[in-house]
Amino acid sequence: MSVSEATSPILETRGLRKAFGGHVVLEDVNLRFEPARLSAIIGPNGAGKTTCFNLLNGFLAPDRGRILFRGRDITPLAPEERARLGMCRSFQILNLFNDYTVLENVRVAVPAMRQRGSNLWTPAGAISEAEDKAARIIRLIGLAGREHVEAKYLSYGQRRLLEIGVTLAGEPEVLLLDEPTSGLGMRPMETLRDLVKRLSEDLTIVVIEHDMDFVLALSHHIAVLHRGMVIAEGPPEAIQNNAEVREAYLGRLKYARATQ
Amino acid sequence: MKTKATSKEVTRRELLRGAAAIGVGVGFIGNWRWARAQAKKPILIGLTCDATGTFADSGQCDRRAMILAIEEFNAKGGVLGRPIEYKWEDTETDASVAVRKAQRLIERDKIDFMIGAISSAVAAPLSELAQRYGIIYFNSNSSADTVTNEKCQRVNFVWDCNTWQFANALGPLVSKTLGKKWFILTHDYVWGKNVTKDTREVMTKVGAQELGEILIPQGTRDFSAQLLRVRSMKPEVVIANVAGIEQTALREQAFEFGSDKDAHWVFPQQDYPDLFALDPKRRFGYFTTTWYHTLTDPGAQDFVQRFKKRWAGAPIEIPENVACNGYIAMREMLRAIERAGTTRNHEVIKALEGHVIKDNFRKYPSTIREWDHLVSNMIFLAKAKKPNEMKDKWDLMELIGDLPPEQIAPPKEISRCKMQSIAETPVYGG
Amino acid sequence: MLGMFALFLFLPALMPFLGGYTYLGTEIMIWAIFALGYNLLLGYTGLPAFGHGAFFGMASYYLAISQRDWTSGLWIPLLVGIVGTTICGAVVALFVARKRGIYFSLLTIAFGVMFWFLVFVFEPWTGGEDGVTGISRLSVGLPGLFEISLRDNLAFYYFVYAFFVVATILLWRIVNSPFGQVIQAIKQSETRARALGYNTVRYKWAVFTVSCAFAGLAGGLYVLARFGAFHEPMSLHQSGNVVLMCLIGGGFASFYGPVLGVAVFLMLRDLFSTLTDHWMLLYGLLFMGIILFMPEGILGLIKRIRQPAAFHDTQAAEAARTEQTVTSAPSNPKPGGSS
Amino acid sequence: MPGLAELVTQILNGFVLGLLYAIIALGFMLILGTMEVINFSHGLLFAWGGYLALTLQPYVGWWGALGLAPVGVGLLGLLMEFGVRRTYGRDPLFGLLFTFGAALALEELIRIFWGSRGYTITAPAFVAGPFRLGFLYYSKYRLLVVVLAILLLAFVWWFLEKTPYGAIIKAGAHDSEMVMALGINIGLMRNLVFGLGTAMAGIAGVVASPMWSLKPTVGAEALMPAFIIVVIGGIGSFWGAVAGGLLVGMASGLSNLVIPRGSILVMYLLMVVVLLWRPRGLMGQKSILEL
Repeated sequence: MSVSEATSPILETRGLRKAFGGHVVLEDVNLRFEPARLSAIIGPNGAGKTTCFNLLNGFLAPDRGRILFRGRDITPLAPEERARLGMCRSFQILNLFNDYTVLENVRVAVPAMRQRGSNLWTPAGAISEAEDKAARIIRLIGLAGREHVEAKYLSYGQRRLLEIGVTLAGEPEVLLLDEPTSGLGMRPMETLRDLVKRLSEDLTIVVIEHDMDFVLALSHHIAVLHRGMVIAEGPPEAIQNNAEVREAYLGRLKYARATQ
Repeated sequence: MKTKATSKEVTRRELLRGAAAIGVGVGFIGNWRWARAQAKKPILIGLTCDATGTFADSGQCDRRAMILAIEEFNAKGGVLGRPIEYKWEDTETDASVAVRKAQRLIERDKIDFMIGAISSAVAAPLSELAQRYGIIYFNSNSSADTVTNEKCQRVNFVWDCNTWQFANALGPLVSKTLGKKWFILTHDYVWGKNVTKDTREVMTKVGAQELGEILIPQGTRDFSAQLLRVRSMKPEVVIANVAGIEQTALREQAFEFGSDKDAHWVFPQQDYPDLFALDPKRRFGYFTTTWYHTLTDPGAQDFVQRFKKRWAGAPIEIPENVACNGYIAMREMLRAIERAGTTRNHEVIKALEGHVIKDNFRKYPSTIREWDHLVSNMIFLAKAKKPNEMKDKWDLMELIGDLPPEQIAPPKEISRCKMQSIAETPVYGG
Repeated sequence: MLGMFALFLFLPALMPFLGGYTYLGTEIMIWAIFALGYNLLLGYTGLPAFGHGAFFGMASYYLAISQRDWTSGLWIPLLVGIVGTTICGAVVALFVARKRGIYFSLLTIAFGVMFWFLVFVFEPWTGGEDGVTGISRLSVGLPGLFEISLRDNLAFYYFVYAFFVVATILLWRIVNSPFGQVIQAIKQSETRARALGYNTVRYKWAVFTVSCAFAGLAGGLYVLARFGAFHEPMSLHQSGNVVLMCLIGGGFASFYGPVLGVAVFLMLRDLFSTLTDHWMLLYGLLFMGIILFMPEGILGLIKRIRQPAAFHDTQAAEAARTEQTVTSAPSNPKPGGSS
Repeated sequence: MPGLAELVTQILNGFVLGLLYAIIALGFMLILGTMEVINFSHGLLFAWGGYLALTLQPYVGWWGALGLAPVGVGLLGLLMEFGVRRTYGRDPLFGLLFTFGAALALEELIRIFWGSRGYTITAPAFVAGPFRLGFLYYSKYRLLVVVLAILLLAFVWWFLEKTPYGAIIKAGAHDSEMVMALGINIGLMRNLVFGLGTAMAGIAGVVASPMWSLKPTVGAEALMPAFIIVVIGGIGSFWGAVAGGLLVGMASGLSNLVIPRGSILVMYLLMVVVLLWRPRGLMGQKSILEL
């Protein structure tokens, strides 16, 4: 991870546009994500957060505009290719390998494993490199001791953590988190918050999130989407005091909270 | 991987247990079937007849006749003082199934003789398999000429006339009475191509002229395209080398399009069931058959009565050509054992080769030719009866002529049969 | 695994008591190779291919034709069978690898039937209905194997046995290799696998091809067992059978499922067809019954009974997930939802 | 060389075939689209239509049979759905295998009830035999088939375009939110659609049997075209199925004369070509069925 060398923004979008059928979801979205910062994209329901996120990770292709990673145009790249460059995403709707144990889930995500994907002979467990890496990550996300429990038997909170663990295992330079806190109760929320905080110290993290408190507490930089456009950008406090945002977003936030 | 590992352990043990359980189940049945077979060392005959697939109904006619023959012998106290038992397997009109079933008959049930075939596709591999074991196999009803030519085997005897014979029987008559401008429909598989090959051979002999040919792929249901083509060619005679349900559908649609009036239709080989399936108004055309149940030659009507009595209520109550072949083949097998005085294959083969069958319910006797094991029968020429001419619902054909065996049996010169010597044939039975 | 090998080692001795016969044992092992290879696709990658019999049959023809027209040996034709089938598989895989679920099934079926028709189109080589007969096992190198008698079928049994052991070990290594891990991951969630940087299409292509290679081996042995190559194994019917075999045994639940499935299937069919003319009815009903009452197969069932607690947990976990997620509506086909 | 008259008749013929195929395919597609079940027994239900008609005809006449046999087949379908039901939401494989088993059983039942011999059904007298119209010389019955087919297609079109069920089928029934929104009892709907789909197979069976004659094996043979047409036309698209049907009908009809041996294969080649060109079929929208 050579974050320190990066001078320009590590990830950047230029004039993104996306429409489904006639309905324009994103219009001229320009975002810059600085290395080793936690940037959040927020906005009311239907503002286009998720679409924007999927454009970043490549699960959707933009109608117009470009996405630059380390100054290189990655717009045409497929999700797996971006992942190999070091852009790893998590899923809001949990997307784990349910029949796999915690260990297997993480291990299969480790690049060391990926590079041996064409190996038909060696037992997967025998690849110590992957094994160690996986063990480290499991300790990091605090699931040590549950390595051999199958994912489907974990509690929801633990699955959330594992979700992030799996994403981390990809050795990302940019970590894309899709509503990591959604559906979490109080205590798991705490653990998760601490985890993300620790990560944000040396990782570039882009997170789209509903939970205002979570965002304001952790992020260095916030972009507010409204009706498919960026209406405000800046450090948390600036956003908090931005009148337009209050009007456009915080008003709805109550609604959004209420529905959670 | 701990949990995984253990679960694999489990499944492995379970696998064994499961297998064992099945084993016991199958074992039970197995023993029961063995027990049933422990009579006074009966002669066990394997019947390989189709009950499913294209030739299902013909296969069953074949089987009924064989069973009748066996029962009649048992009524007379069996053969060599031994009762005769049979074990039937459904060969499903399918070569590879047939081979599996035959292997089982031979290996597990330890049959002494094997008999039964309609489809040449089944007959060829079966006779080959039989030769490997040395078990005598009667090919009761398949009519491709390969099994008496390049694919002939010492242990295999072929009881039906073959495509070459049918074609040669019809050719002269057709060209004389119906016309010399022929159009050919060929069922696009081995049997069909053989018939067409033979048909062409005959055409040159009788000086008929071929206006064209259309291949009919198997599984063709709609013949309108072909029928319209035939109409546009205006032939005098249509030679339809088409079998099975395709033949039924072809007739059906020929009637629908009025093509049955366009030309004289000739079906060199006519399976009784395929004609029977049709609405009487839609039966038309000329064809050959090896036997017909209204014949009055010695024994014929008696046989018909016995068969009707035994199989009243069967889909086809009367014995047609397939049943007749099946019956005679079965009967001759048992007689040959009696003549040989043993079930040992070498002796029985000797007892069969060159034997002349006089009481074959026909005008002329049939001969088992020792050099290609073809049983040379006489052939009848027939045409479909109009509804008003039918005596009963079984009465479909009007015999319009017959040819003695020697006149239509393929001569030795053209035979491609190179048969193993008896010595080369592994000893089996006895 | 050793247990299974041992069982098959002594099977010929047991067969008579089971009302079976050596040849049946041989056939069980051949189909087992096929089914194990196929399960790589079905059970491990969750790709419901439904035309796989085509590759099994295809191999038979490659072997038979090459032995008849080119070299009368045994090893080279066998190799031709495997390689040829693998190549065809690879080509078909190019078409189907991008598809999933029903579309995948649709396509594999269509291709399967297409190959089946080709047998009749190329009838001059394949012999159409008659198939290619007159295959010899002669150069296996085992003396006295030329004239076929009971004893020699036994020898052939052990010839196949050797292949069976090797193939099983190979497949066992494959499913536990990194590659195996990945395909299982793809089965559980293809999107996730992609998000992790795996080119899932390429993996699906590869696994299809590999399973075809095993189909090729099995198909080759099958010719030798029957002294001939016939079209019937290529029919849709047979393709269906192999799927069922994997399912009965519990291919989704265990590596060994297919083997048990094959054994049960062939023995039952053997039994049915001796008991009644209408065995196909029984057989069809059996089919339906299994889908309805034990879709996870024998081993799966046992496994579930073995660990009921775990089973209930699953239910709980499922419930937890469905309340959290929007899209896991009951009728949403999830790859591997059935595992 | 075929003359103009022949060519025209051939095209007409391909058209008739195509319509018939389209009906079989649409019934198949209704079930596929709504239940995500590849109904392998569809062909056998087609055959059952014919056989039921065979039995009914003596009592109620051909028209009566045309009315009743499909109802019988439809009921058979409803019945089957109670089993198929348990496979919803599972791997598509299960529905497929279940119906596969059903197909085997149904075929054997035909053998048990009607035997494995062939039968033919006699069409009503007023359409028996050929008719002549200028240079056109053609079968009356087939014109009747055209009329019936078009009526049936019109009905299905109305069903797909003008009813909420249609909307769901086209969207793919997996979109449960939408179904909720429309406030429809999914269970009941599926049951009915399954019945309808199978009934269509039945109708096709009755209509086809006077031309194609009956044998236990006709079912299996009728299935494949339906299959390919759906792939060619694209799942969930009415016009796709019709177009696919006509395409296949024409192709196999005409190729009969040019390359007889390939005439069946031609369907498959058509399919491969279409798929290379348009992976989702001629008119298929992107559908969850692929995911």
